[in-house]
Amino acid sequence: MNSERKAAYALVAPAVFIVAVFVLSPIVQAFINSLYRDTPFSPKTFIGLDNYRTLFSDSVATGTIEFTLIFVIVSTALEILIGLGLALVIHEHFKGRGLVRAAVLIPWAIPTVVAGVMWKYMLNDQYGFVNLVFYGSNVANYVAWLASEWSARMAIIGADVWKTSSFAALLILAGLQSIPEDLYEAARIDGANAVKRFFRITLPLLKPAILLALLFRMMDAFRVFALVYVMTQGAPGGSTNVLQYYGYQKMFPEQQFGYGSAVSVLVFVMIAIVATILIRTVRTRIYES
Amino acid sequence: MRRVVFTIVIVAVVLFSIGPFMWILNTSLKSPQTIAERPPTIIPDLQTEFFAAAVDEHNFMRYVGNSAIVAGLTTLLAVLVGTLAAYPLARLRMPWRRGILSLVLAASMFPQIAIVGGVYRLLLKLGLLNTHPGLVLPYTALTLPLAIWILTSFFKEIPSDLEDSARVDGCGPLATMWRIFVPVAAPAVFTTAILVFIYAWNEFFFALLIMTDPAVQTLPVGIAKFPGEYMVPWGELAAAAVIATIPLVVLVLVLQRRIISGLTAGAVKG
Amino acid sequence: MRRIVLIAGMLIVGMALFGCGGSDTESGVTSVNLVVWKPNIPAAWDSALAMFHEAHPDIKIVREIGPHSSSQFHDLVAQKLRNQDPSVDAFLMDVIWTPEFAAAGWAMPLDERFPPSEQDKFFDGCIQADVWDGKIYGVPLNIDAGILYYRKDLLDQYGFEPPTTWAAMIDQIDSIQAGENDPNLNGFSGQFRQYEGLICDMLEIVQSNGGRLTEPESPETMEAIAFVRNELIGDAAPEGVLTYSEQESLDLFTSGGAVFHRNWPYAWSVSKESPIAGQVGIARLPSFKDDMSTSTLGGWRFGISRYSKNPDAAWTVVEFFTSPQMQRHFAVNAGRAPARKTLYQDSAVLAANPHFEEMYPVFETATPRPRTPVYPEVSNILQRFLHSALSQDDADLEALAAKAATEMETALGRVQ
Amino acid sequence: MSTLELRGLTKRFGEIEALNAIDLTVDQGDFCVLLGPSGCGKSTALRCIAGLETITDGDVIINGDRVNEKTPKERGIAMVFQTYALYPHMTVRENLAFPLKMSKMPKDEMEKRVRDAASLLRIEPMLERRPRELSGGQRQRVAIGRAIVREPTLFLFDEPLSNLDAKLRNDMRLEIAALHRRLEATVIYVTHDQVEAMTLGKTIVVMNDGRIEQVGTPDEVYQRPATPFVAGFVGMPAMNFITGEIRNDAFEGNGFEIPVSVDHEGETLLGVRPEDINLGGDHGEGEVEIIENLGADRYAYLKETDTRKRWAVRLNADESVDVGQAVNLSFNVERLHLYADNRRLDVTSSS
Repeated sequence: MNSERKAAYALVAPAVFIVAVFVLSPIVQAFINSLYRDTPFSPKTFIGLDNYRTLFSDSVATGTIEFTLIFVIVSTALEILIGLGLALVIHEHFKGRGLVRAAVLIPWAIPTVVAGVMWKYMLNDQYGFVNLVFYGSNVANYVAWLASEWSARMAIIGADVWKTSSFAALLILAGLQSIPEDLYEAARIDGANAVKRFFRITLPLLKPAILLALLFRMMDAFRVFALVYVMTQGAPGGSTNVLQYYGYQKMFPEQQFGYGSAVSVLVFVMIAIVATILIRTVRTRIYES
Repeated sequence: MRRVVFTIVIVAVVLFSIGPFMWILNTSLKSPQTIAERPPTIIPDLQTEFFAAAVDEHNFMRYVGNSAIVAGLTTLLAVLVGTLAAYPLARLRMPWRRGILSLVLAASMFPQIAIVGGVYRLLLKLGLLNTHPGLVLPYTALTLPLAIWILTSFFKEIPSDLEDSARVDGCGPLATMWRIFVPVAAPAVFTTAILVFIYAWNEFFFALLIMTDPAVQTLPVGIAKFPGEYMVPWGELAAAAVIATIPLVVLVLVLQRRIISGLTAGAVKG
Repeated sequence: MRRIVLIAGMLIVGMALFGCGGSDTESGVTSVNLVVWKPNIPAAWDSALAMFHEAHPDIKIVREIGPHSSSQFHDLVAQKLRNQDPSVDAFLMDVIWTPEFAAAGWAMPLDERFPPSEQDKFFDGCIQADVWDGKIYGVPLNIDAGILYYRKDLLDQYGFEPPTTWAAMIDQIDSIQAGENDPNLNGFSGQFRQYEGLICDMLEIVQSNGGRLTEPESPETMEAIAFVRNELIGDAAPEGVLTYSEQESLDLFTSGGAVFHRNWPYAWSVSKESPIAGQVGIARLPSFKDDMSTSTLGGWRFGISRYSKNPDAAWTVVEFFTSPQMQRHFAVNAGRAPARKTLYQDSAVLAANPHFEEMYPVFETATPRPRTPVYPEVSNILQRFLHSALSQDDADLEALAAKAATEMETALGRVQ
Repeated sequence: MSTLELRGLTKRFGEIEALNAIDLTVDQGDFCVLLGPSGCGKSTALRCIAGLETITDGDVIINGDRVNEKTPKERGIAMVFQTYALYPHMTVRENLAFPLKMSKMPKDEMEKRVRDAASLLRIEPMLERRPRELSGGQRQRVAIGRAIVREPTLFLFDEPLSNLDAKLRNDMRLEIAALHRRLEATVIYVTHDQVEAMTLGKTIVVMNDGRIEQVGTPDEVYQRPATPFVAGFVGMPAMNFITGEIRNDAFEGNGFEIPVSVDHEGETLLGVRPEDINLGGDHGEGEVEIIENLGADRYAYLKETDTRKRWAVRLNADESVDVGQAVNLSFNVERLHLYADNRRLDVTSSS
């Protein structure tokens, strides 16, 4: 082995060691655990894929999978759209842009647990800010947003969109900044108006950045936890339950480690599929351009 | 006309972003008497009772301090170890390069709940429960994939002539990394540091289970401890939320230019 | 380069030192790790600890403090015990955990240390809650039970006595609301968010109709649930109660927004310092049929870990904190209702908490929640079932109940 | 004593052979240019000399020492890169001092060398600036300065001028030549630009496909290219070639015969430079397609009507043609280049 290779291994070793010990080995344990019935009340038994069978047949689990998918799709779509809008605004030159940029980044910097508590408080049906905004002092019309299925779902999605759109905006802004100004000038000379310039130049050239933002956001959205944990705990019924919260319920309060591990493996598989597709697309996009 | 529309858009953007935070700030400045009024009062009575309660009764500044230590150490370690790993992964000829990268990336796709049990057992064996390193090590592990990913893609962009030149000037691989790559990649290193710091500052779930000694608990756990058995002290929570967020707001205000330029330079290159 | 290695080395060594620091044994002093929640009134606990250390200089209590939310605290303690963490000696248990902690082998049986002669001094409900499979696993610290708060001024004004049946309560609400004509005045507030409190509130209503939560398909249970859905929530109570836990529901009551309110005894002292101070009365909860009034049993107890290395010292701690003297201390300084019966004749306790006298019969007959090692799962099933039934106007109650019954059967089948 | 010697230097990247048993000797004070098209292995050779690539086979000997296993730093070389490779986070001064710092030179000696190099290259006013604040030419000077401060045995230049514009390239070329004379240093200089090679090189090494085609002075390479490749590669416009045969002491091809006196019979390649072709005569004919006027010189590009063969011809000052005009050509038969089996045929005498 030559010295360069030795040095390379030596340098990578600490990172691989830390990740292997603190992430990979627990993950392997989780994979193995997902094949067992593992609760404190009966001997640990190997049950093959039974946990996964339950996961796809139990109506609570399938309902959770369904809302997780709704959440991932709707929230990432909105985040990309709003992120794009935010990015376009903070890309413009104007007085006080620095402050506006900082303002846009604030939701991203707020701890998620804090954001969840904030939103829960603001959605209260008696003294909630959201009701104040919609209904003013007309107290009789105040709505209990988290009490019914669809408004609760919207609330969870809304809180996530508020919290993370700015991260999407950051990535898209980075993409915007890499588009050369000549292109716009050339298009202007060719007589393209602002709308055409946006759809013909900005959007196509932003594709890599948007796909990247999509990748980051989707990987996170599949693992949404804190907002649900703080705001609804899956209520009403199980309509806002998401996979990672469901897995948490199984593993910690209910002490079903085998089944909970199966849930987390499912989340992993879903993320891996989406990530693989997106990473492939990002790569080919970059080669094309 | 255009100007007016644009100004309205900007105001809307700012309100969307900081409106909720302003409302929490507003709430934190109310008094116990006015906080549950309906409809809610818009102008707070500018009381600092809730802040006093958060700081004195709940000893909140200790959590802030712990979070600063944990987030700071995590940032240091993750950036250091991440840089050490990203350099060879980006620049040196080594077998298993792709394998290592995909493994690290896959590690970042796993839901946290699946990991926490194993991490707990490990820390128990190492005697690291209820210590700062007990959080710093798993946080480092969880943020390393991101750090390695950003830094690797940035290091890949650095021209190879620079590397050769350093070697001719007498640098081995390590000196090249330390004296040339790290300073040149400073924006990316910086962005990585910010992302890691924010993650560690905000993480709740590991902290809840690993830190039970109040002397070492971090801020999100501190906030989770505010509610009593049946009581939710909204005002004190709001004050705590403001205190928890302000360091980050300041960080963002001061550093927004560098955050943005770091991401521009690094992350998007994928 | 050498510098990097050096820094990295220092960091790791430093962290290791940091980690191994804080050793817990001084010569001759045994340390006991006590896992407790963050108390509502920290000063009462601080002084209690000081008293203990004065009385037992050979034992040092190391407090580990978690959130007071029962479910978060459960996850914390269960995580430690599941991993046989030897640093846990004694811990607080919610009344619903004993079967789980006993069946899992996490809690230590205390029969030798806590004989029946001593058990007799506590409320029977508390003791029964601590027994599993013929052995006792916890020593009760305090007791809790649901009661009805009402606006004495309004009831007096309309000439009503506190209602004994739910129907009577609805009638009273209708008359008072008609008379007051105030859109801000609701009839009832309680805890119907999807969390453990929902089980407590619904158990009281269901059992007061002769139903059982564990038998969701029985006509009595269905009838009670239908009552809450059709006549209470969205009518006598605002729809928002579906998102309320204790704090929000009490906020509504103390801000003058509700005539009746279901809560735990703690709310009594809170209401004394609110806009409706002096206008609050307490009574047993209503029922559907006579003499069926039901209050859910709550409260905390101490358990000792089976993995403790110092069970004797841990017992000393538990014995001290559950002693008459300390229960009086917590009653007087933190408003906690003692689990020991004799303290309800104690003048200091009653002086600080005059409502305890009225509460005594309620405590004596408080009803436990279903007792099973898989209670957390059963609770989750019931929470989902009840919250769906109450929040969806078009829900098919029978189908939901049937599903909940099957799920519970599966869950209970997990215990061998 | 030779400063650099390559013995059978071979470099393979997997299956691909980048350098095939190169032998080369470079003397003290020489300015040796490695010239060739891209991919010919010249840069690889330079990197092998520098120690940036490990070599597959053969030896690199610097000042009599076999340095195969030595690091770049231990070889006593300095290198200037195509992209300058200035460290963007350091000032010019720090850039110049960096290699000295790495060899732990005492501070005053270091400062003196930086000062000397800066004054030699006239970059003193920029010492505190960072590379991005400098123009291309200035950056190039700094890059050279960074090589000079080390006072190396051997300077290695890797296409140092190719990122500059034409005017600047000329100036820098002259500066490098002057610098070489002053420092009396040994230089290995890689380029694909024959003008640089001809003007700078004392010795030119023409490379192709991982092999050395010819080593010689600029004159030798131009006047007596050793192989058809060298003949075609060196010279602008490129040499004209005609394939034919030598029989009975005469070259036959393209419908004409030229008596030659060589020790060869059979298939032969004849080369003639544009400046060795005159208008009129019977060695070729064609129609003028393009006329290029470079000021000092004019070139006509012709196409033969039936064979479609193309010719490049330098016009004499008194010759004048128009596009579309048909012209006849004759060669300056004293200055023909003949090749057979990829090797130059020595003309023994001519008629």
